[in-house]
Amino acid sequence: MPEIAATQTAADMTYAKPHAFLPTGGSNRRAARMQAAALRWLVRMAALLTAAVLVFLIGYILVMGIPNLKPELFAWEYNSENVSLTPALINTVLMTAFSLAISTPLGIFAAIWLVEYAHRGSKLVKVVRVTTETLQGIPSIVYGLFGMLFFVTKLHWGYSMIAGAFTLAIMVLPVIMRTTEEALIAVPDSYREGSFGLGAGKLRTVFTIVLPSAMPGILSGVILATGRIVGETAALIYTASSVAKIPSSVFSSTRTLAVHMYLLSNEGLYIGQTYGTAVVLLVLVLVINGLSGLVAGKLAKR
Amino acid sequence: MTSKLKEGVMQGVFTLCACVSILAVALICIFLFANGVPTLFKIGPLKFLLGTTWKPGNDIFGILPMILGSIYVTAGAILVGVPIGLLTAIYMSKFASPRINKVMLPAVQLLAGIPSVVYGFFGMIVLVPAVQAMVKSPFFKTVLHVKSGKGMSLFTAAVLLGIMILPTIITVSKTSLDAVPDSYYEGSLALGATHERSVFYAVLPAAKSGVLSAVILGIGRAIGETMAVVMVAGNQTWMPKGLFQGLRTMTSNIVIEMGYAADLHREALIATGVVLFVFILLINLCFSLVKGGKDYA
Amino acid sequence: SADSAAASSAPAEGTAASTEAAPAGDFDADQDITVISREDGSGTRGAFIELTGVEEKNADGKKVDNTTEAAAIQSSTNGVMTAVANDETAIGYISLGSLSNDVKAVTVGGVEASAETVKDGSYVLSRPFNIVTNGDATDPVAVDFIAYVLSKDGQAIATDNGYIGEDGADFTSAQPEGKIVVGGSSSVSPLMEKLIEAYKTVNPNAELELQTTDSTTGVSGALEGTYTIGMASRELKDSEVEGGAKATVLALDGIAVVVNPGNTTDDLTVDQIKGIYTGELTTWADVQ
Amino acid sequence: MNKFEVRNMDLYYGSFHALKNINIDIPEKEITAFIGPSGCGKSTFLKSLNRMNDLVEGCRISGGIKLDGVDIYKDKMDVNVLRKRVGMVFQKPNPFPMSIYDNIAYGPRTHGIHNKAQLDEIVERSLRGAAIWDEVKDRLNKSALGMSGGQQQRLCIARALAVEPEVLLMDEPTSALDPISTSKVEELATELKENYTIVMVTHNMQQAARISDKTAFFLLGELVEMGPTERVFATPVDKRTEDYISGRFG
Amino acid sequence: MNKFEVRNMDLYYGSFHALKNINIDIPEKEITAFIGPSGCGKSTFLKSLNRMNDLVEGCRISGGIKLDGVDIYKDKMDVNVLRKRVGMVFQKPNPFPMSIYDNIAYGPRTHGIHNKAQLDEIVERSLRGAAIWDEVKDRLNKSALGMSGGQQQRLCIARALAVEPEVLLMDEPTSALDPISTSKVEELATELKENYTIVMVTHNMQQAARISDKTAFFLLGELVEMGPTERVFATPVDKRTEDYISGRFG
Ligand SMILES: Nc1ncnc2c1ncn2[C@@H]1O[C@H](COP(=O)(O)OP(=O)(O)OP(=O)(O)O)[C@@H](O)[C@H]1O
Ligand SMILES: Nc1ncnc2c1ncn2[C@@H]1O[C@H](COP(=O)(O)OP(=O)(O)OP(=O)(O)O)[C@@H](O)[C@H]1O
Ligand SMILES: [Mg+2]
Ligand SMILES: [Mg+2]
Ligand SMILES: O=P([O-])([O-])[O-]
Repeated sequence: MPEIAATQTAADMTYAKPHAFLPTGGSNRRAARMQAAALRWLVRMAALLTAAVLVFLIGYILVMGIPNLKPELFAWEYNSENVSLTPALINTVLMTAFSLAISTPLGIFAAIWLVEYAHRGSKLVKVVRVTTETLQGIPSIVYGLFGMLFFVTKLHWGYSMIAGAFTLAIMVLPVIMRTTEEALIAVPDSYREGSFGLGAGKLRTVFTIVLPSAMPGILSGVILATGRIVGETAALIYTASSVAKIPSSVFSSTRTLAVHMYLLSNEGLYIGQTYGTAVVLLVLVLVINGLSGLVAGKLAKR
Repeated sequence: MTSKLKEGVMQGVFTLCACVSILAVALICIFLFANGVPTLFKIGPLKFLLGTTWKPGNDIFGILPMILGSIYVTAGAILVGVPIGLLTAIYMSKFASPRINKVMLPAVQLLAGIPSVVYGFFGMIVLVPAVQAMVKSPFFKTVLHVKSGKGMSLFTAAVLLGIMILPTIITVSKTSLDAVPDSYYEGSLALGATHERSVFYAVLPAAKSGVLSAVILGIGRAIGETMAVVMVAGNQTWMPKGLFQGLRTMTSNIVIEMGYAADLHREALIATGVVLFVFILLINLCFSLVKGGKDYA
Repeated sequence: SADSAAASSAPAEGTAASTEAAPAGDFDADQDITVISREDGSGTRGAFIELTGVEEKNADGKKVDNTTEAAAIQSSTNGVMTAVANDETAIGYISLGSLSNDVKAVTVGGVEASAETVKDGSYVLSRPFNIVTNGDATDPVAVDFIAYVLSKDGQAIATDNGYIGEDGADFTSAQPEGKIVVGGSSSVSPLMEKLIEAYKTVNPNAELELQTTDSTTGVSGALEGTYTIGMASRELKDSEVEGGAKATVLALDGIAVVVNPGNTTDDLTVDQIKGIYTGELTTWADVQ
Repeated sequence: MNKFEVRNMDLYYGSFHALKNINIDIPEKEITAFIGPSGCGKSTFLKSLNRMNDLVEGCRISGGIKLDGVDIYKDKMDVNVLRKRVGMVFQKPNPFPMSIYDNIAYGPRTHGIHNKAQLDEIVERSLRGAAIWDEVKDRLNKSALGMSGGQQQRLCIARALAVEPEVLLMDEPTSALDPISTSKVEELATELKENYTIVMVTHNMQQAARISDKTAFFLLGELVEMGPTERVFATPVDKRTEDYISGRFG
Repeated sequence: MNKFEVRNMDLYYGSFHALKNINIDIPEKEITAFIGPSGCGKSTFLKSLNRMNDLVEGCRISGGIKLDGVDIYKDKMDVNVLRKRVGMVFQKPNPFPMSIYDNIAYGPRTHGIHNKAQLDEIVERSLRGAAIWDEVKDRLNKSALGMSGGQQQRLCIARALAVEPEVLLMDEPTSALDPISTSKVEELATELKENYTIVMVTHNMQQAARISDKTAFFLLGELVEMGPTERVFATPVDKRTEDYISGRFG
């Protein structure tokens, strides 16, 4: 190898001839190829492992659960013989609708403020961001404790649908805010400029141009939130509790499907039915994911 | 002018909605702290935080075992989940064909959507016996000198949580990998690097902060997970004894005993929730620091 | 043993995998015992440690729970059952009403755990299921329902479901109208569910809502008025009695000591059980 | 007559001095072209003529801009009305993600016209005005995003015409278009100047030479030179203009 | 001597015929400039010289491209080796998000050099070669993203030099740069041609005229004309070339 003294001038440093250092064939090529193969193998194994875990998990639940999907599990009314999941299923829908009815407008409006109105870098924006991130990180058991202390006890709502729905609404609020925010940011500024350029005000621009364009993104956020609500247990046992009936008012206690499954499993009396319920829960999650896929597809098409 | 008025009113409404999250966090803080902090002082902050014995029946409330338990289990979950998750994300982002991704993506979403109760059930019935059989095997006895391992253990909980945080790690890392401009990848290829080298040495470093966010989010999820850990961790209140011994996390402590606790015991459990909440706040702080760093660069 | 149809049929499939893990016959008694216990404060645990002597008074006369630190804690009956069914070396204790074929109930001092032996007192491990009211019940539906529960018919339902009822008196409903809320312990809940269903056939005028939470909530709910009748699977705490809670025994529940079906141990004395749970006996060989 | 009169105008983005002491008169019913190298402030100046810069955080303006003698930065000027009077066409065609009809009707609806017959008429008139009626009249209810780039740009011009502006600002309206679409838009601009004052930014000097009446040359935030287009191209007064036009930089 | 010889080359993106029957010789140690209006296929052709088009799904190539007489699309050609020999500089500077030193060392490390002293030497030599050593020598461990655009582009050139290529492909290397940086990069290119064959895409005809030896004019996927730069600009053979150069379109 040629030694080059540090004192040499720039002119000397230009390349007399290429190929000074780097052989183009031989062992270096082999090393490079082996490294490539090793890395390729590594990522494939990891992906395979992930896939295997999923297949095993799902397969296990299906194998154990499907034989237990007897008609009485879907009877209209719950009793201790059939441990029907129908009321819990309906309650899940009601609970989801109720929580979303609270959190969706809040989340969308908050995101509109963040993206369209707030001054970047203002103090309030920072605080809103930090608190939203905090909310997103809080574990459901802490939400459960809070819901119990605040909604159930302090506001005297008791164990009730409304206490559960408010707790869940706070829990999913950051999800909706974040996805809406991203969807709004993704709307090209040229749409806004176009609208302003025609003399439209901010409100009109937001509601007639920006929001419709962001709708698929917002919808996928709402679906994401739905998934979290459907799967939630810890935050609900301390707030909405467990009555296996369709509630007569928002102040009635109610149990969702996930809570239903948890309770069924507890005393060990209904293990078969627990698996059956798990299958239904899984199907529900699949349907929700499918919906979000559909929405995402719509988004891609535009 | 009416339209000006309307604009003003709606702007106010939007601002108020944005402040709801502030209100929520404030309420959560107030109600948890108001219930937990006095308890903390009733028991004695040091006695509570550093006490190594938890015997509610005898009014001894030390949660150090649970704090350590949460930390160990979370660390274990990260050790299991991050490498697998990150590599899977790399695979999906840079190696898999669109056809494979069409299956993988919903699969990962499904993994994320499965309720924790179901994970816990699965862990209890499949993972625990498997680990039990593993630690009882001659290899563990003679080669690794693991004398008395249990199925319900730190190891099992870490593996189960590692699986549960996979979707978080995968989606967040994949998003940040996808967001890396192609120019880095092309720049590397143009220097004669292979596809694999380009991905690992040029694209991955560029996604560093995203991967770090993924890890921090994973930590947050793992430390907060409740229903699944309870079923597989053994839940002993002793100081954590080893990889193949049971331990109890803060979340388990709350969910296990809340049902039967009364008086000071119940308040001590709420105080445990406060400690957990503080942990989460710290993790969030790290998260914003990491993200803040990214904005700065 | 378990009479409940649901309990005996369904779980047999539920743990098909686990029975392979623990094949009977070649049980290695030198293995460590995996001790499974319930959580502190659980009604089952409270009764179990008291009756086996795991809980003792110390020098100042305070009761101390000596359960070994090594005991794995499961927070539900099913948790204990599953843990025992999946671990050859495990031992646990559960509500007799939940006993299934996945685990084996040992005889205690030679006496089999069954409704009869609990009732005649020869089987020593049992605990009360309580219903709790704020003072004496005043709501007409509650009064009528409690009378029903304690009657011959009500107690027969308890017995039919694997719990232990008294003989009770005959009952005719006063047919009061109205709605009451029953809530509390999840272990009492399955029995209460049956009782409510049966009571509704006797008195269709009343509406009874059942909330499954836990014993503490059951008691505090009864005191605060959110529940007309609370359920507790444990004795009341002093503070609760001072607050005005009044407990009535609904039925007795036997506590079965269970081991893996692959375990060759069939009988344990109370002292052995105590030894295991206090951590003095650590291998099955010590026991046999 | 001058439509705009700009006096001693300075513009800052935060601490960055983007426009420096601009003085310019923009004549009515003519095409004025702004040329200059990238980043010299052409777009910035254009946008201050209809206050689109208000949307940019940290943007401050001093000095005066008068439209028909009225300062547009004074309080009593309603920006929405200003923008209705001073329409804008952007570099990249930006039709809204809705039907062609709704795109055109958006502006009139914004300004309170909801009568169907009236809207129909405006839509047709505007599309004719932008020389695109024949191409789209059979698919008014189709999405505007399905059109070609050149069509989209003319649609955007039609959309601007629909609110009956007095001035049309165009920021490099043809830079994203192919040559044929470009010449269509250029033709259109020449026709429109009968009724509208047109201000156009272009990085294409040939284009400025072809269609504009007046040309203004910007450099590093300064207005270097302005005058009749032939004069500026043939005998530039300033050395920098000459260098730029002869391709010595940029 | 010809470095590249391209014969009857066609390129398709799916069903779109992007390059049509290209025949061209690229001489060694000269600067060849590709000019032509946007979308005519300049970048596409450049990328097929080091097979960066392999990355584009649905891209098919027929005909032959020979580098030093060897067909680069034949199986026994290792693409990684090819790309090492035929380096590339992109339109937008794309330094890796790592230190300046690591940016330069990336290529040599890829090709198996890990010796610190050797790397140090390569880094210095490449940075000197790209005329940026003096500006960065005191902050080699700082992030490359903190540099100005012009510095970043020269860094990218240095990075390409570090693997000792024989050819440098540059795709509009100065279009994202200010005039001063541009002239630095142009100077550099003129120096580098002593040792390297340089192929440069530019949309700036002045630039092509200033620095290239040969100029090739592309239009709609066809190579219209190629020849010595002065000749092409002074007396274009093809009418279309003349139109383009005189600014009649584009
Ligand atoms: N929103 C903004 N914030 C800060 N600086 C800006 C902003 N918009 C433009 N600038 C700066 O102001 C200067 C003028 O920008 P402007 O967009 O007006 O240039 P231009 O002449 O239109 O260039 P081009 O031909 O590239 O469109 C540039 O230096 C630009 O970087
Ligand atoms: N990946 C691709 N898939 C399909 N078509 C492509 C792809 N890349 C380029 N094209 C098309 O091929 C043609 C030539 O593109 P190319 O990028 O080579 O043009 P160019 O001459 O470099 O233009 P510019 O000056 O804008 O960079 C264009 O019509 C373009 O739309
Ligand atoms: Mg501009
Ligand atoms: Mg190009
Ligand atoms: O232990 P219990 O669930 O019966 O209280």
